[in-house]
Amino acid sequence: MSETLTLSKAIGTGLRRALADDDKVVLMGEDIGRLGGVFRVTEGLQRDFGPDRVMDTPLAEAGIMGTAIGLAFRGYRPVVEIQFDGFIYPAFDQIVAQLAKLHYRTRGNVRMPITVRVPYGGGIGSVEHHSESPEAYFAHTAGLRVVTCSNPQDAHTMIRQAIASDDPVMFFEPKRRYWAKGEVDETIDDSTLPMGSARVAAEGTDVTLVAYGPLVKTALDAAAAAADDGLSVEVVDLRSLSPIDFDTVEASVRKTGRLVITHEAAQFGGLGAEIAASITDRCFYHLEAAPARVTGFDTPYPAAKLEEHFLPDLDRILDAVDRVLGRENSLTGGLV
Amino acid sequence: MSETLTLSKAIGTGLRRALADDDKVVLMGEDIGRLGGVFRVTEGLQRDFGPDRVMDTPLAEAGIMGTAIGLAFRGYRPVVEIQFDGFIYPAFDQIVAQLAKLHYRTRGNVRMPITVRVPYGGGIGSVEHHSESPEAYFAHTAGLRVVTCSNPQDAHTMIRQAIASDDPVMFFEPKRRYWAKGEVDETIDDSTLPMGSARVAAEGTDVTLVAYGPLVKTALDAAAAAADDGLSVEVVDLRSLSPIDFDTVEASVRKTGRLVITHEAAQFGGLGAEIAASITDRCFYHLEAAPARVTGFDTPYPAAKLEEHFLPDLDRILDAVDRVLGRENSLTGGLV
Amino acid sequence: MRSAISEQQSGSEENSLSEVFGPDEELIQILTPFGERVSQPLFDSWIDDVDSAALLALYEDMVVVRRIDTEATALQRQGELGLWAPLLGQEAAQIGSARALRSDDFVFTSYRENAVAYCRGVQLVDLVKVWRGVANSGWNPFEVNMATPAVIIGAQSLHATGYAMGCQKDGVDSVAVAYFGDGATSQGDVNEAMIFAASFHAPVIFFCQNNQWAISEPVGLQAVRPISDRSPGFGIPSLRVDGNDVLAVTATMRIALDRARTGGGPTFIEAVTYRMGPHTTSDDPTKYEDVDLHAQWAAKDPILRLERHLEATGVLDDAARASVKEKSDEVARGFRAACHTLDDPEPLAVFDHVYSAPHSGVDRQKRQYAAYLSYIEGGTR
Amino acid sequence: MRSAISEQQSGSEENSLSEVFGPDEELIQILTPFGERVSQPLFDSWIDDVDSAALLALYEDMVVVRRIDTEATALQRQGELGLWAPLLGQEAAQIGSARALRSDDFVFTSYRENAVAYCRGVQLVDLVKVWRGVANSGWNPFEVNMATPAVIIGAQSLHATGYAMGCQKDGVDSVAVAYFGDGATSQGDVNEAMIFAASFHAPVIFFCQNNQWAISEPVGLQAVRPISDRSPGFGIPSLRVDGNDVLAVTATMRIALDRARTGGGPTFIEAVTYRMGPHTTSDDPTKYEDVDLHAQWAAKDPILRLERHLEATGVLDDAARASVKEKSDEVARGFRAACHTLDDPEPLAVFDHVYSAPHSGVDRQKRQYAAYLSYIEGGTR
Ligand SMILES: Cc1ncc(C[n+]2csc(CCOP(=O)(O)OP(=O)(O)O)c2C)c(N)n1
Ligand SMILES: Cc1ncc(C[n+]2csc(CCOP(=O)(O)OP(=O)(O)O)c2C)c(N)n1
Ligand SMILES: [Mg+2]
Ligand SMILES: [Mg+2]
Repeated sequence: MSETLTLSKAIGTGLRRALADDDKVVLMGEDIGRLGGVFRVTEGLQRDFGPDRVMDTPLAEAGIMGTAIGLAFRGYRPVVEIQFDGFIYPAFDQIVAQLAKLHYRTRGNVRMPITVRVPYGGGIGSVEHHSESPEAYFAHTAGLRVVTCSNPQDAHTMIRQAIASDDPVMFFEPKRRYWAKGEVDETIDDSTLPMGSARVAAEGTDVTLVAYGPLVKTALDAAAAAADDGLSVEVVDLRSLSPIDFDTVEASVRKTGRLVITHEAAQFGGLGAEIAASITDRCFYHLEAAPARVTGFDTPYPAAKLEEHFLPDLDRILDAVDRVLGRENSLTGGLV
Repeated sequence: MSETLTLSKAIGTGLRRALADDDKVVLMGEDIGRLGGVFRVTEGLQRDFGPDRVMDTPLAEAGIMGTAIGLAFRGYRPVVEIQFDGFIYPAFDQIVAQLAKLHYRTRGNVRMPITVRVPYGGGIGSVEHHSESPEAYFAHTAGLRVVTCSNPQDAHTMIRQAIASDDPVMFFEPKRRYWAKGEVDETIDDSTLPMGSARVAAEGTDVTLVAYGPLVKTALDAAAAAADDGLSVEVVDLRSLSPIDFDTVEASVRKTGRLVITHEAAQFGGLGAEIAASITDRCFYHLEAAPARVTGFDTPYPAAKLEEHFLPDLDRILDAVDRVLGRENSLTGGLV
Repeated sequence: MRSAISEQQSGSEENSLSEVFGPDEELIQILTPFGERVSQPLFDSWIDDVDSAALLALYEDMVVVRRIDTEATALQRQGELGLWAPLLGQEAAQIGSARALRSDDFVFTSYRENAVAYCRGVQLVDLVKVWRGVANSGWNPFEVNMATPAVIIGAQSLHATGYAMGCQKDGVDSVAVAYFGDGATSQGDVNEAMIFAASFHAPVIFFCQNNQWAISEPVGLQAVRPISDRSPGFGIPSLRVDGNDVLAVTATMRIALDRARTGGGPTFIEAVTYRMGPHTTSDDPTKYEDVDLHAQWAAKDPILRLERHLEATGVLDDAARASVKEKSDEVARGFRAACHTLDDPEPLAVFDHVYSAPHSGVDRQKRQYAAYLSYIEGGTR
Repeated sequence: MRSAISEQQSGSEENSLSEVFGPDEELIQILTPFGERVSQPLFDSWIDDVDSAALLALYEDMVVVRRIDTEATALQRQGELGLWAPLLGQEAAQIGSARALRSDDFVFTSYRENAVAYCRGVQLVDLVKVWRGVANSGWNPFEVNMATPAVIIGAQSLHATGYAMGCQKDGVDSVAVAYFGDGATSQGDVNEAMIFAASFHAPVIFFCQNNQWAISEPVGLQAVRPISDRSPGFGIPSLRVDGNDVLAVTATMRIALDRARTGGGPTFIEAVTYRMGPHTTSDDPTKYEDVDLHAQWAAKDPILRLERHLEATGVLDDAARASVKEKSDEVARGFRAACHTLDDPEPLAVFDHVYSAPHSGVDRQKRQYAAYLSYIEGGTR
């Protein structure tokens, strides 16, 4: 029933299924045809479904988004690939002012079942604009659903759910985990797994560690390392970034009393702030310490040789775990 | 020494001074010349400084931003007017991927002393795209400074500081306060008033109420109303949204133990979250209650007849004040 | 010497358009400002059927939409509407093009295309919902095959192109039309739309109303060459038509529609016209408009010239005139009355339709705001 | 019949360009693939001074930059660079255009213009900083009057236009040049750049290297007409030149520069060339490139034809050949050595230059991360 796939392949099989199941599904993007995309996610799809269903487009992101919207008006369900996170900004207006608002503007008359696939995040040693984490911009934009996956099974299930959604979905793909392998059961019924729900990826009792996308693996590693230290860290994989499944996070924090959040995006105005603020609001009296955020810095994404510093890693996460536990940490400087 | 000016006129005189003082200052935008801008902020400036200094541009926001960047490369200090908040998104790529990053990219070799003036916020009964509060997008973008003014004196001083800044400054103008009058002393030395500092607009001891831009007036009204109720509310006018002067907010919250934040932008992922999270982090043990946010809803900006609901007002702010004070409020439903 | 009709489509396609050349700045014109109907061999066949009755119908349309404009402006002055964007002077461009469409064509416009909306069958009451502030848009696009206006300049040009790509995939001969202004042609979106349309050979018509102004900016700031000169370089033939001549507009639109329906791909039409009124009711053109220029264009008024023609040909007699007047009075009355029937939306409507399915964030806010409203109404605070 | 040189600039300006017409698809060519230097009456005068010595210098440049390319590709394969974007095949387009510039002109490019950078005097070590990952850009733009590459396709075209507007305001005759690819022409930014350049009559040159590919996408997907057909519609004359012919490129660039310096405004040059290598070292063209097409273009190699010419004219004798070889060996050696001297940046450099003045947010993070680093180094965690 299940097979071992890389995360990228798991998305590819999801796209293939969607193309096969519904002839209103069309794929659009730069180099997604013959080349199969720069990450090969769409490999073989143009060959099998033809250039009418899997369309290489001119090199213009606003053009891609805007024509996708027109296709949605005509009853299509476009799945747009943005080649890299940093190339989404030319499409920002079409996404924020049109895609996100059309359903609201028309009081529900016009649906925008468009999925925007965005390989995102750093850790691949690339040059500028190839390692961005722009999810907060979109999560702050009403009318969009924003999701991200951390493993092949979710990747496969969620891409199908995203395409099935009648609302626009920003689908963020953790590019540095494209090659991570895992079991994928393609028969899992999508509808039983709401795309908007978080997942407790590891249970624990001392600290809640919230992560998503590429950092879920790092968070799980941190939890394992903490276990060696005798600490029990519960890892919550958000999956959905708009809405956020606060119920799941809240339940965990009510249990642990402590919250650490990690993401690659800049801290200032990032989703970590929303999670900290919302959870503080929901269970202030259960919190033993201020929520801690372990994030990218409030700088542009740095040169490749500096990204190990910019990106949250196991040590920085564990330092924050120590901090919310009132243990010695980098801020107390060992002088707790 | 000082004269009574509307907020829009206070910005206009600031622009005039900047044009007179430095011939590298140029103004660019749609309809800013003969018409003087749709809000008449630049009225008379093209007449007095000529079309080479005050330039009507083609109708293309990316074009305006991109050519402003080129002018800055050539040593100019462009001041760009975006006609309305909702029209800034076509320029998003040039702002986020170029303007914000050029100084970092070039390790300080290329400075971008560009001011982007954006009339923002609602309350003027307008149609879609004319009432947006997009400040969080820019505050989350490293490399930009983001400021907003709430009164004529600040408007005048801050626009001059913004133009004098060697970093790019997003200058958000509270359009529904354009006609608010106040004393403006044009001789105040800009440099003594760092643009990045918050201002305690009203002192108080029970609750800290953080506001910025158009809602400072609402916050002050709320504080006055609360005073009638025997409550002492301290109002902090942030002025700068990146960086945020957390020291000033923290000092206030250490005193009051309670924090309410208000802004027009959507709550989810808005700056209220950052303020709540940062202040919780900085003075967790001084907080008597979870910080409360009174904001626009997580919806697109609604039709004009609904904006009174969308926009935070005195009553909603007072309700949140009650909430952080543990008094009866809409969430306890009177059953405290 | 340049071509009023530029045709640079390469390949085997034979098209009569490429044969037409005319003097620089020449516009396709069939009805002169003096009301004379002149023959244009290349275009006549496209409007053979536009007889007196048809012309009278077009005349009525134009009078009616001008009356709607006047009424709406009055309603705005009386505080019934927050704003209005008059189309005064652009009646021929809009009526001529929109009446050429089939009901299964799909139209994407900006905010000034009230006459297009009228032709599509949009209810007038739906036209003012936005300006009265009771909704973010006025009608269900699928009921009239016309999207509600895009306020972001140029954005709709890409939507039309995508829609046309969809028609092509569906194998139908419906056409998508993008209406936009001269100012819009400076936006990246409009240029990208031409690129996509050309690459995919999409059945889309770019209908640019060059009304000489983008708010206070003259068209010369957006374009140093005629706007219709641009699309040929993208591989899209263009037609530059007298936008105040309802017959010429009809002919060019029919040509473009025929091209699109028969696999000929996109066409660009520049309808050269003039915005006789302010940009919107809150604009003050005296700040920037030259009075002489205004007067020049007033002489080319689209309704006036058709009136002259219909008078000269004896079609517009007293009875016809009365009937047109009655119709426009009736429409105006209905318009005004309908405007007053528009109720303010319910407070909680602010939360509706953000998503098509539940969203825990918005749903929670809605519950909390409902609680707040009833708490406030309880009078406690 | 269409014009290899399109000139639609209206008004009084007399310009010889408008007189030149040639057969469809014809390119301006002076040096044939067989190495023959042919006379082109309209262009010859612009390259009268390009004698044997000058040609040999251009040849050396081209050989050297090809050698740099090979060396960089090798360095990438050896793990010394993370990536490299070869210009293989585009040497004539880049050398011919860049050598025509004055030092006070200012150049804005994309990532593939290594030969342009070489001509501007960029240190080779600075060229690879980005690809080695030690910095987000390699040099101080003001030292060589060349901005560091824009990775966002097309963005730099607007920067060049703005810079040119600045030159104009300053009353100097410096020129700004935007280099970009065929793919870039689909971006809104490039189209808006043409609009701004035309409106402000800015002294900017749009130099498009049409190398037939945007990664895997053939140019036919971006443009159904020659790319040089576009700018005339915007009011910007264009020149379509054989991009593998260093002499023709030199001539057209000089014409454009002269126009710009003398108040003639912007010019668009399409240099038709071919990307003989992969898009970058991580690309695999076998997935999409037709071998025959590749072979056709190999026959038009820009270095080969100049070599043939120089051999035929007796300029490239054994001594000259040896000298060119020596030079390129030396450059390659220096390049490789310099590459190894590049140290990794200090950790805290991640916080530097986000702003030019203190910023309480970033400054605090820097302090905290410094504390973290010393805490970690203390080995406690
Ligand atoms: C992206 C964007 N920028 C600016 C505006 C503000 N604006 C509204 S109408 C207008 C002028 C449009 O001119 P044109 O395209 O010629 O259409 P017209 O008003 O003449 O019908 C401007 C600048 C806008 N709506 N959208
Ligand atoms: C806005 C943007 N979208 C996509 C990309 C990804 N990308 C990098 S190079 C390239 C192709 C560029 O083609 P062209 O402009 O012809 O330049 P060439 O590579 O041929 O020199 C693409 C799509 C990008 N860098 N920026
Ligand atoms: Mg106009
Ligand atoms: Mg290319």
